[in-house]
Amino acid sequence: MPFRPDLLLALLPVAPLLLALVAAGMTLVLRRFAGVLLAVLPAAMFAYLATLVERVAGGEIILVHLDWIVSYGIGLDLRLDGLSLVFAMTISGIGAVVLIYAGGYLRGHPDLGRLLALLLGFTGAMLGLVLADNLVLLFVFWEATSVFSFLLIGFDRGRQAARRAAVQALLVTGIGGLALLLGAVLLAAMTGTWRVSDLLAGGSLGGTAGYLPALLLVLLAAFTKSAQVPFHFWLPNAMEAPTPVSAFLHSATMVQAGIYLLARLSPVLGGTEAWTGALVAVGGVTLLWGAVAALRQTDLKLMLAQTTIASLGLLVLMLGLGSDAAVSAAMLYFVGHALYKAALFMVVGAIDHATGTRELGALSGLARRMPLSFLAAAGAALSMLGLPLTLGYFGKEELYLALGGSGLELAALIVAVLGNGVLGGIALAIAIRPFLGPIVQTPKRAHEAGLSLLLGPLVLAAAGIGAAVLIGWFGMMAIAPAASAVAGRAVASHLSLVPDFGSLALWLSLLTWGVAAATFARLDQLRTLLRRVQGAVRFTFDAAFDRAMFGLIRLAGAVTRFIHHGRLELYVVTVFGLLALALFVPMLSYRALPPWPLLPQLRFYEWGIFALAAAGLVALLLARTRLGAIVALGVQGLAVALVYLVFGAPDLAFTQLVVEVLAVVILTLVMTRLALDRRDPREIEDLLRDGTLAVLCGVGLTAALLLVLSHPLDPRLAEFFTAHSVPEAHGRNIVNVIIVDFRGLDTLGEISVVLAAGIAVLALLRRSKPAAMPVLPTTVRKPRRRPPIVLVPALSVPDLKAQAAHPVEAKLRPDGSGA
Amino acid sequence: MGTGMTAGPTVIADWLVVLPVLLGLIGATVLLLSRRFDKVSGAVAVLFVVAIIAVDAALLQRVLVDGPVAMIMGNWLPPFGISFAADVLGTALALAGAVVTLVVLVYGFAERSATRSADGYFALVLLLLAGVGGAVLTGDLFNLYVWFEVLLIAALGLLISGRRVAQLDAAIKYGFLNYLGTTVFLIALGLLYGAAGTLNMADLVATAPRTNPAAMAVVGTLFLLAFGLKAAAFPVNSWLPASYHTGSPAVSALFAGLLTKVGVYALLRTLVTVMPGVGDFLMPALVAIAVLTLLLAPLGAIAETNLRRALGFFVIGGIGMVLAGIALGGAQGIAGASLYILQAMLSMAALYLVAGLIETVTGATDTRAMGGVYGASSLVSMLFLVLLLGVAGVPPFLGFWPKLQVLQAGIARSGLAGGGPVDAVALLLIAAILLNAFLTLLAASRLWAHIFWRQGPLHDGVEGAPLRHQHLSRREAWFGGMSAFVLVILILGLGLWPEPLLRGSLIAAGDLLDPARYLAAVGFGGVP
Amino acid sequence: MEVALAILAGLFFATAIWFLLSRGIIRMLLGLVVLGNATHLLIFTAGRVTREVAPIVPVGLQVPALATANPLPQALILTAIVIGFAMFTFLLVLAYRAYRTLDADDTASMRLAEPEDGPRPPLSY
Amino acid sequence: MNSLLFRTMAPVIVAAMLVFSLYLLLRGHNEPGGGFVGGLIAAAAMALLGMANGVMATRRALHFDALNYAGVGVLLAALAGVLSVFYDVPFLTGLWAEVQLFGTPISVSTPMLFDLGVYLTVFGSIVSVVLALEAGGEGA
Repeated sequence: MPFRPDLLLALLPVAPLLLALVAAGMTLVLRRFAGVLLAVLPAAMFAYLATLVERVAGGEIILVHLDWIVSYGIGLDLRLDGLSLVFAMTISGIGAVVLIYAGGYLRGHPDLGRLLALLLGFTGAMLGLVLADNLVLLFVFWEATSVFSFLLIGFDRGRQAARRAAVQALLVTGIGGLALLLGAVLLAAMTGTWRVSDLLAGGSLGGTAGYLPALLLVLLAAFTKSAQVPFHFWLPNAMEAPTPVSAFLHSATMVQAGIYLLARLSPVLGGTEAWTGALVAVGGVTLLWGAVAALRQTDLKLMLAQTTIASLGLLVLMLGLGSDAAVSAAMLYFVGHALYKAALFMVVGAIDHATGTRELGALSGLARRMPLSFLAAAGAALSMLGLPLTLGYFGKEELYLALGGSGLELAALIVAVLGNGVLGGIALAIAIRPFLGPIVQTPKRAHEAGLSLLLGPLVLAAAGIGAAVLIGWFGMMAIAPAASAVAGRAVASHLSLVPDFGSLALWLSLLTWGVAAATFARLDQLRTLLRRVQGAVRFTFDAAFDRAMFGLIRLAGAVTRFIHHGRLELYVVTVFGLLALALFVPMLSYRALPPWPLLPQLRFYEWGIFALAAAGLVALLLARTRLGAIVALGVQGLAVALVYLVFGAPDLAFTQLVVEVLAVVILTLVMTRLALDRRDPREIEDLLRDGTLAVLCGVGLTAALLLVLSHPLDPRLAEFFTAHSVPEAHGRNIVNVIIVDFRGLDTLGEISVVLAAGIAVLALLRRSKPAAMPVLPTTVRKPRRRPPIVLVPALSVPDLKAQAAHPVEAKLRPDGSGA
Repeated sequence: MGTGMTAGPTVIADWLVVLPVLLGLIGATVLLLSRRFDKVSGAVAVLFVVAIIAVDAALLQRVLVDGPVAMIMGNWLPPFGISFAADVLGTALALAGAVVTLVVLVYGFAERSATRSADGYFALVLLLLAGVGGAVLTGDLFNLYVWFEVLLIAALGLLISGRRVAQLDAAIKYGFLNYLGTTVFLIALGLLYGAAGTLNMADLVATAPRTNPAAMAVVGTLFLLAFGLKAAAFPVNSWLPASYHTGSPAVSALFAGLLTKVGVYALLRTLVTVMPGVGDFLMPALVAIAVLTLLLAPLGAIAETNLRRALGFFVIGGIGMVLAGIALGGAQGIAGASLYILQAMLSMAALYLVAGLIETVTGATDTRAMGGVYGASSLVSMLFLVLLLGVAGVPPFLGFWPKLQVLQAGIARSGLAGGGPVDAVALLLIAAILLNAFLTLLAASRLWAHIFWRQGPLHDGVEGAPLRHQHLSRREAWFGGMSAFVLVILILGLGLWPEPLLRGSLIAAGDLLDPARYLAAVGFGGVP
Repeated sequence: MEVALAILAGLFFATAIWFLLSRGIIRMLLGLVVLGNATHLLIFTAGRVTREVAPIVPVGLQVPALATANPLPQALILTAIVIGFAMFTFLLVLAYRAYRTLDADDTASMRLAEPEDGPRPPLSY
Repeated sequence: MNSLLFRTMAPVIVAAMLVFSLYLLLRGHNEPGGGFVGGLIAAAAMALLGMANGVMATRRALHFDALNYAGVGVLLAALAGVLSVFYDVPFLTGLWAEVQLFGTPISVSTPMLFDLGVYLTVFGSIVSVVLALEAGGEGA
């Protein structure tokens, strides 16, 4: 394959994953510079992507195909269009900043290398996700982000809360993953292709047979990943991760994967009433839910986390509307949100780092001690609030432009204004409360953060403002191509820096700021009120998760204990119960129970033999002593041998006889040391059950045999053996010829069984030999702390001498770890 | 000499078909005779297994190119004599079994025990491998019974090697229940011969439809019971969680890699290829068994606190997956079932090996007494993570691909994509597969959180002080760690580049569903 | 004749299963012996039965002069007898070992691999 | 089993049983008998010897560990099948040859060798188990 420069695209997901493999080792060497140096890779990728902006803006879609699973038509297909580009640049850009930040934030932490490696891997997985042009590949990276986020959230693994959050995130997003898998298979079955590009080219699937299930599955995937109500509860818990992880997770990655999926598939699945209704409803509810939940928090990080839920709701809502303006707004909002959210998280992390607390009430007047942090926070918060000259402003403006037509849109508009207002209030609180006002005492004396901690928020905040200043260019180069990809049609950019004072949107913005100001002013009262409400409701999804989880575990315990109880006799009951079923169900369903057999015509000695066999069985059933049982066993064996003899099987008769004798010899050898219970230990109910089963199986087997006998036997094999035994196999004893020649392989396997049994029995008998037990208490090994549980040898054992020969055995602990 | 019963002379390459078994048997006897020479026994065993791997690989190569190959034992044409017939599925399973055996042998060098060779450990391992080879290559049902018995007795011999008292209990349960299973198989064979007059699989393909359908239904149902027991399908799987964890980790791994897979292979072979009519009759039962196995197995893994016992439930869950594939049918379903058997052989064995490493590092067998492995050993952590994700069916690990195939089969049959009425059975199976995946993920994440993340052991729900870990000795690291590592790398590589496996699985499914090539290889049409 | 054998086999099966369901390992082993005989009788009968003529070709002949008993089931049973005997021996010695070690021969007391009061799964993360 | 009569008679009985077992083995291809039964009877003979003369004496009389006989048996049976590789015929194909021994033709064949393998395996395994049990379960 000739080298094509676009193949470099394939390196975007691969290179970070490869670097992740060695990142931990590199960190040991690079120490404090590890973060910065590792960040070179995502930065370089960002730069590379930047070189492609113009081509993509020109309408080009860069496709890469490498063979992978040819037999299923699944290739390593990548697709870079406007949507992927916006996401990929956001991911790589913020990824670079986060790596630098993480290097500073966890300087000297023993697991820093692991964290950097996981962050790199996460970057690679996200890039793969947004570049994948193949449903399978997309799913591969989708699950990879779940796994990486699991490991990242559980980073602080010593705390149960972190472990819980990680498991919770993995399970909730895992449900979505399964839905996506099934949805992808369904989409592929409907369209005959795994390629996303082909799907997009095929246009909307609305109205086809599989549309609704496919839509539901994809929505389930996106909603769990993007923390939509009611799957939102994992996201605030993911705060258990270190701050760099939160900054990354909440801005450009993980939760945005769901948004990306919706955007990506919106030309295929979107535009229907079901789509719009579901997305607008769920998105709207989530927006309000997140906004209200954010008001309740006092932990800065948790406040931010809850606003992420709200923002995700807003994004889903916009994608649901699907108009040109709405998708443009979504793209703008995505970029703006990613920039300010990452910056704010980093600032909060820096505050935490510097003061030792993240409590809103415990912080004040930091602006003088941390001026640069304040600057970054202010820049980011302005964007979050949506003031002019920030990306947030344009995102909001664009959204308001899109709304207002139908009743649904009007409702959405009200929700959006309210939600945006509350978010703005939170933004004000985060930017003002900790920084302005009088200086208060904090656990640690506040100081300005280091360069690595400041670089990220400053750059991101500046980027948010810079993009706004260049909004015309930005809209043309990034937003319009992305929006076109989402809408599935060309969307023109009309963004300009100069506000249109005549439009309604500006007034709505003013209204939003009003709500924000009011929220900020009444923040504490609102919080008190909401907490009171919360106290009255008492239900949280988070607690419900625990209840469900523990309920499931208890159920699992009970079910497993019920099925795997460890009582062999019941396991055997199951086997024979099934045997009875296996015999009768087919015969009954084919109505093939054989007729009641006629009284057989037997000769007198045959009657004698049968009587002997029956007598042997009865004697065995009644045997109460060892000797009696052995004799009865011998009698029934002898009878069987006689049966063989009179029905033309002297070889069998002979072998049966000898085996019977040997069995009796061995039984005698063993049973002199083993007692036979005087009495059957079974309860009467058990006896009834077992008797019924035994009779059923016996009758069933007889019936099955009679059924088989009711049709003539195909004599081919017997005739062949009889005809060829002497002429070609040179043996007159046909049975023996079969054994050593016609079916010699059976015999070879059979003597292998005999050999293996010999080995196994000897190993079993040797188990107790002192020589085989090197760990004797008398050796120099120091004694174990735990006293061994001694199995008390019973005095009723007939062979006490032999018992005494095993002094060690009695000292085995029941768990078997040796004396 | 000679019989003139076959058309032409046997080319030397046909010996490839029987060599996997023959080398196993000869190796077992050589190792038995030299069992006093503890030092060399291991090396000799490894040599034999490597030779078997080479033979299997060469055979697989040939089968992939030329289609099924048969060897007519004793030159007596089937159905009169016994034929070995190697197709893609059988050969691939034989190869995977040999690979697992090799890895387990090397891993076992790390487990110190003075009496292994003298106890016939190596001979039994080779007998076990020979049994697997015979079972997956034979074309005769009675011969299959014989190899089942070889497997059973060799496994029992291995299960009791060691000094734990619990092994005796385990061996009794394992021995009795499995022996009952083979006896049911034997009963079925007696009835089958009486009804159809033949025991040769290829011959049965032709004769079964002419045979009394009620009798064949009885036989097939008995097969389902017998093979279901061997495969550890619900509800006759109780022997597996009762026994696998009691032996040494190496033995557990060998069992997990080899034993149940042969049972489910036999089910696939008989119900899909040999007696498809009976397979249809048994479909409701098969669906019920598959669903229950899929749902109950991961619950066991969630409930269990003994690490290796919990893994046993993963093994059972995998069997449910295979059964679901068979029940869904079609080329995709059968291909998925076949591939799942193969991947489970490798993955489950590897899981037990790594579990053995975990037990060494933490000095415990109960997950409540474990903790902190993530901090103690990156290698063990990564190995286990890769395997857990594979078991949970997370891509791109090996366990994902057969699941994708089975889901494809399910969606194709469900009618969801249009083109037919909605099939409730397919939906039920899909739901069970997805629920199984979710519960497995839950069990896996809990195992991870408890063993790897939690720092100290758990006493009455309270976390103790961080556990102090033992380092792997040099021997354990080299033999134990490296062998597990190599196996996991193999699994990882196959997962990342699944094309050969997927293509092979489609060929295997094709031959299972339409045995024309198989029949031709065994020589049907040329019977005098 | 075959009918009689079929009924006899059924009797053997019923007896064997009765023993196998009992809780004593020794009784279960007795059951195994009977089960083996029952299975062999079933195979023998399924291959159809004739009286007295063993499948042996008389000296000097190429094929038997008279119709003989079906040799194949006999060969299969021979194989099964030996295998069954090997398994029986192993299980017997196993039971003996277990009895010596655990001082128990009933299944109710053999609960080591799956302890009766096994631990409950911890409700934690 | 300490009766003097038993102990003096035992070797004679054992010898007779061994000869009989070999006879069964050799005629097995043509008359009732064969490797299984032969091996079983020979094993029974050794079991008897073990009861009469003690396990140690019996082990000495065997020269090799009893299980080795079984190993050789399986090996022999497998190799008997492998011989056919030299004749371009499949595994386990019967090969027959006439050997002149003291002027009388004796037919030698791989099925016979195979049957000998069966005999040895059955003999070796069962003897080793029985002797181990007679020794009081203390192993070989």
